[in-house]
Amino acid sequence: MSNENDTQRTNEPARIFELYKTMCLIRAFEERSEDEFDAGFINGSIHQYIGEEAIGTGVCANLRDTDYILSNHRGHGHSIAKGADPESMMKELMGRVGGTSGAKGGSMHIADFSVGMLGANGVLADGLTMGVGAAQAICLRGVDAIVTVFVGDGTTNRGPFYEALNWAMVYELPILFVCENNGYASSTVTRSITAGEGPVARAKAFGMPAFDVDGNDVNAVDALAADLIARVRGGGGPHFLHARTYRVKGHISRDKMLYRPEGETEERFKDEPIGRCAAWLIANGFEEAEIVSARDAAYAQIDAAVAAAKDASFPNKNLAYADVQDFGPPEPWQQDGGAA
Amino acid sequence: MSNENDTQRTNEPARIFELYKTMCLIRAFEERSEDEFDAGFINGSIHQYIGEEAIGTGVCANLRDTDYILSNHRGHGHSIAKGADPESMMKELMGRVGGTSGAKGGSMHIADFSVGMLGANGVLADGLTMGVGAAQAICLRGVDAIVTVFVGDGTTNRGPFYEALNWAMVYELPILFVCENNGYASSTVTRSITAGEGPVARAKAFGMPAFDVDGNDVNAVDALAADLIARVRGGGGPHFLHARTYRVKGHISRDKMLYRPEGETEERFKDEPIGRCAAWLIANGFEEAEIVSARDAAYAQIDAAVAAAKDASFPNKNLAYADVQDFGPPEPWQQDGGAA
Amino acid sequence: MTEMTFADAVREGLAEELRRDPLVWALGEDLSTAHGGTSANQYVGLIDEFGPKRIVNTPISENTIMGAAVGAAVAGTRPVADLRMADFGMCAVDELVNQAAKIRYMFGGQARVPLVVRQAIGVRKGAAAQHSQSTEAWYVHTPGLVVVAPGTPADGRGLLKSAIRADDPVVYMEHKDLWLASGDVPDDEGVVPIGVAKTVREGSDLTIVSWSKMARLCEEVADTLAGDGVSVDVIDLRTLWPWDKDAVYASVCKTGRLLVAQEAVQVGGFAAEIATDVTENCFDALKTHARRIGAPRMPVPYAEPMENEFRVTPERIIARARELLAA
Amino acid sequence: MTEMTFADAVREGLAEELRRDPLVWALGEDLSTAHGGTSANQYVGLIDEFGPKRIVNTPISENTIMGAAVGAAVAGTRPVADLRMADFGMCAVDELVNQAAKIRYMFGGQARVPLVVRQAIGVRKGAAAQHSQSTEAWYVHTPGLVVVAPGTPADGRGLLKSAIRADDPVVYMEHKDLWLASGDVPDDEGVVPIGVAKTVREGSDLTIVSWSKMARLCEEVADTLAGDGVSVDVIDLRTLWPWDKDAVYASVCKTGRLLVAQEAVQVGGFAAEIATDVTENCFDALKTHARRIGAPRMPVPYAEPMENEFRVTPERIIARARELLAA
Ligand SMILES: Cc1ncc(C[n+]2csc(CCOP(=O)(O)OP(=O)(O)O)c2C)c(N)n1
Ligand SMILES: Cc1ncc(C[n+]2csc(CCOP(=O)(O)OP(=O)(O)O)c2C)c(N)n1
Ligand SMILES: [Mg+2]
Ligand SMILES: [Mg+2]
Repeated sequence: MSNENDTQRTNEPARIFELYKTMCLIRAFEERSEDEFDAGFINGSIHQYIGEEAIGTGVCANLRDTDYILSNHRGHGHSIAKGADPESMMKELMGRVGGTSGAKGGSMHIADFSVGMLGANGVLADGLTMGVGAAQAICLRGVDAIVTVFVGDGTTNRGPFYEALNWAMVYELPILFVCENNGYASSTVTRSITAGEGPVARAKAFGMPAFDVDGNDVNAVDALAADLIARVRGGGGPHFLHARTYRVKGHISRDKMLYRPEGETEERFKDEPIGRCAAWLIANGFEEAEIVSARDAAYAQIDAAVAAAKDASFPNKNLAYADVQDFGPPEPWQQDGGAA
Repeated sequence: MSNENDTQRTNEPARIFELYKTMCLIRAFEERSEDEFDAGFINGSIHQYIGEEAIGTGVCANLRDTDYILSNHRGHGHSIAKGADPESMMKELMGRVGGTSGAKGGSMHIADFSVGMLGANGVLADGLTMGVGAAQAICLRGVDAIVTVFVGDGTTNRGPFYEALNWAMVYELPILFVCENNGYASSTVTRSITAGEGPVARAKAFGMPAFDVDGNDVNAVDALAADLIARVRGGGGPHFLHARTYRVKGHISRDKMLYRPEGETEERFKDEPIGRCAAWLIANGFEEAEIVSARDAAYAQIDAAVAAAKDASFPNKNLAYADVQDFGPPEPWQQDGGAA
Repeated sequence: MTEMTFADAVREGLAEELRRDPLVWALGEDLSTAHGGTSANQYVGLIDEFGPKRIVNTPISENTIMGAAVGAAVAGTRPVADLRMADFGMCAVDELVNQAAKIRYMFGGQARVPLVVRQAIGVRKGAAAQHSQSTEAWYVHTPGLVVVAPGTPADGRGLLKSAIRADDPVVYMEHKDLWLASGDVPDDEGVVPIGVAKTVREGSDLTIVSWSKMARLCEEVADTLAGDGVSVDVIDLRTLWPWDKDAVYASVCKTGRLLVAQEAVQVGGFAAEIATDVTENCFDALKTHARRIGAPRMPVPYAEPMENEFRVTPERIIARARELLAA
Repeated sequence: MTEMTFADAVREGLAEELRRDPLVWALGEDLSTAHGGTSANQYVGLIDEFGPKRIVNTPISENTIMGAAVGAAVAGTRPVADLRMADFGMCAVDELVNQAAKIRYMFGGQARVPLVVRQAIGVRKGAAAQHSQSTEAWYVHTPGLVVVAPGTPADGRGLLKSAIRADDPVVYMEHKDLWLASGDVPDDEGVVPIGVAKTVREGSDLTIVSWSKMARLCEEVADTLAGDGVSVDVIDLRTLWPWDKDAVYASVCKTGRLLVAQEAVQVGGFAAEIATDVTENCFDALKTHARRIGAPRMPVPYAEPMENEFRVTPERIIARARELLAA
């Protein structure tokens, strides 16, 4: 959710309470989409953000509507944090009229350009190269905005990641790279396929200021993001934020996680960001009841979104032929009365 | 040129004199190919190694015939240093029968598999990813060999370079990366498009031992290469050798170098490796005459190679249809009696 | 014969080749930690028998998966590189097309590149634009490559074996929707030769040429048309380069009518090559001009009603066949 | 009209667009330090007028040249990305095909991707396997992309302008051998519309469809055949997608005979699409079946006698045309 007031200090309880609400909204969205996936209302695959909510939330709280973010395959949380409407998102996941991408993209292509969310992506690392280009466009157009790109730990082994780091530094672009290190790349433990000290050391090798944070601590993420984003916005060039977290769920919702040591999930779940944030809020003067009702409100909002999505109709098949390109028709089916 | 005796100490004058001869052979080859290119005997483009001879020479002197090297677009020097026959190479450049690649590849695809030279390459960085694969094959086959890959400074901004570094470390492969930093990437000063401290820092970010050397000092290159290759051969995993040099000639032979500050070439040429090596040899007991006659012998050998190449015939056109693939004919021209 | 799924049959085939030849190995993302629902399923358990040097879990580095396979092939082994989907395969087109396909040739026969690259094709429900593409036409157009697209468990296993044993680089394109499809698989070695099509329905009125999952739909089409008294030869090409011209020409000479059906986008697809080639070589045998059918030239949309507009369905093939038969 | 080379005309066209629209910019390797002999020649001097923010010398990072162009297009600018050669373009197929071509569609029209990607095609003497490929067929087969392949200086300039002004991603494929070819260029704006072919020879006996440098060779062919009393319509398509079906159909209806000539490998090439489409749509007008001609399915060899075996020469086109005329 964007926050127009950049000067507001981080870690004020009222602010953290807002972040808490956003995290609950993401969690509720992810839990409900899993249910609806299992019930057959969502097709394809969904990559859930459960347990990682503090990162997108803490980062995007420091961005404006006019700033851009580029996401990856795990894009629901980033979208909600950037201010996309969960109801339109749920319609997208269910392939209904009113979906953020007109039901053309589904979960892996969730996007809301009206709030600067330039898209999830089904191809790893492509958001990085596109992100540096978006930042170049910002400079060329002379607008006051920055770009944030989210990238998973596993993806830091793809070549375009390095090209983008170098490129961003060479042109001193207004961009923040956020690496969400959840320990896994699909079914593989990322460390097992990653040499050296990891993403921070790699970013530093390009001369990029790089910082590490506990990604399950929304206060810490918010504070570091506020600092780095202020630097980027102030002309300080690219920065790198490395957030340590844990992928509580499977890689995709169907994933049985047979590769994961027994008990690991449960052990690591103790550290999940929403519970930690709730505890911090209580320690900082909030009532348990306020917190519970905020969480309930989030679930209620998502339940309403699910209901609205189920009520929405499926798009007319002829819409398939729209938005391909200006030049050259898609040559639709003649024989069964496809679109003109 | 391969050297079976790994225990031989580096920097012995007799050994350096051999390296000197190899460097002269490369220089002569490059000078004569430029002449022949200008005279129309060579087609396409040639990328010359003039001024960089000490690197390929110093490195390959520590390799065996059974070791593999993978080169890039600037492959003549690597080939000669690894032991390829200059006459067959010149035939290849002139597109004649007896060329190393049967006149199918030309300069940019110079290769001699019989001495472990697995090819120059027209696509930057691809030798790196192929190199790690070759090293994996060595491990799988259990043979006693290592791989060396040559890469230019400009190419260190391509993504596959990083993928290959990471990959090599993850599988602890027997591979040496040699970065030839000649200051330029075509017409561009590499520093102007390269962030951070450069290749050594980047390699180290992957946990790879990385070393810097004066690439115009064949003694120094030889000594460092001997050390690193011994470590790689001994199971020490991937190593990185960064050699500083200067591209004395244009990017390709036709290049007028209009982008280069006046006088730069002449100034930097003072540091070229063959003259430096000659001076060292004289300081270490060699007669000027021995040195001159070694150089003359190199030119004579290349002149003979040029003459032999010019004498050789052009390949029969029907050879074009050979070596495409086993399955599926190339469908040659029927109407003018192409190959069956 | 044993009934098994495509995924199981291909895994069996791979295991048999791994046992037969110690120079065969496989590399790709998640190969040794496999979980359900992806091509990685086809590697479950192999790590236990063959160990991490031969079932190699790679970093997410498509350029290097492909590039390393090329280097390892040149250096005397027989890698099977899995890029998971043709869509991700686009991240490694350079290594496949500029290197694997050309090395033997541009080095004048000094080296061979015996590798297999698996890249799955096809629409799987809800997979949308970036996980649904069928790019076989690109690779047929690329000299140096062999392209296979098996459409049954037996062919999946048998062609994988041939692909592994071939000294050419082979692009092995399996259809995601077939992974869980079952079929009879021979109990013997069951090698399926490269370049040999299979006539899966015999008929005399019309030839339908297809491959991969589409060949299965064309069998349905033939069965439906049989109800109308139309008898159809359905040829499952199995290998796209080199495709079995003898089989197709013979069938067209018999039926005089050709329909080529593909799942890929119609414009510029492989069906155009077959239609053109057959027209050039069997013109006198044709009773009417050859037809083809393929998808509209649009990315694959997500929501089902739109996704169905992309699909080349049996109904659409039948409509086209009837049009052809009426001509 | 002013006579100038293709390279100069296209540089002029780019400069004019840069002047017209401050959102236009160019990126690629060596663009601001250009030297002779490469496509970079076409940027000489532009840095002085437009500065380093609009003539961007990039690192050697093909993925990012293409990816950044996509991101910058989505974010409201009009980049012209130069990948130098279609062969290097293979390093960025993913960004072009998975992103540029699909973004508008998969995000339901929320964004447009107005970019031009230049990737030169064609054999240049001695350039060999990795610097000679013609891959236009791949991009014609890719939904979301426009493909242009101008064959004269005027078309080079005029189509670059249209490509820059288009809101679709445009693959702009110039032929390396044409860079130094001269021709008349109009003194006015000279915009050449996308999708409109040009009939460069008028005739009534045979239609030859071609594009890029091959269209120039086909003009020679027409002139030679005119000597035999054969009158040939030569259509230079200029745009490959969408190709000008009206112009081709009209010509074929007039002549009844179609030959499609391409420089690319024949198998699976774009000529097959045209031959098939015309056969499907103008069958009754055809006096004999359509023919095509393209290169053997092999990498491009280096030495001249072999390289010539790859080439689709005027002599070979004439032989094919005579065969067709005799049918
Ligand atoms: C180029 C590419 N390769 C492979 C995939 C398949 N894939 C999707 S997500 C994923 C793992 C990504 O791991 P990471 O970057 O750590 O992100 P996480 O899923 O943990 O958030 C893989 C291999 C893909 N989508 N794109
Ligand atoms: C992937 C790719 N991009 C671009 C080119 C064109 N190109 C050939 S050499 C070169 C410069 C390489 O610079 P560097 O790596 O420093 O090597 P050097 O030429 O200095 O030896 C370029 C851009 C290419 N061959 N391949
Ligand atoms: Mg991860
Ligand atoms: Mg250099």
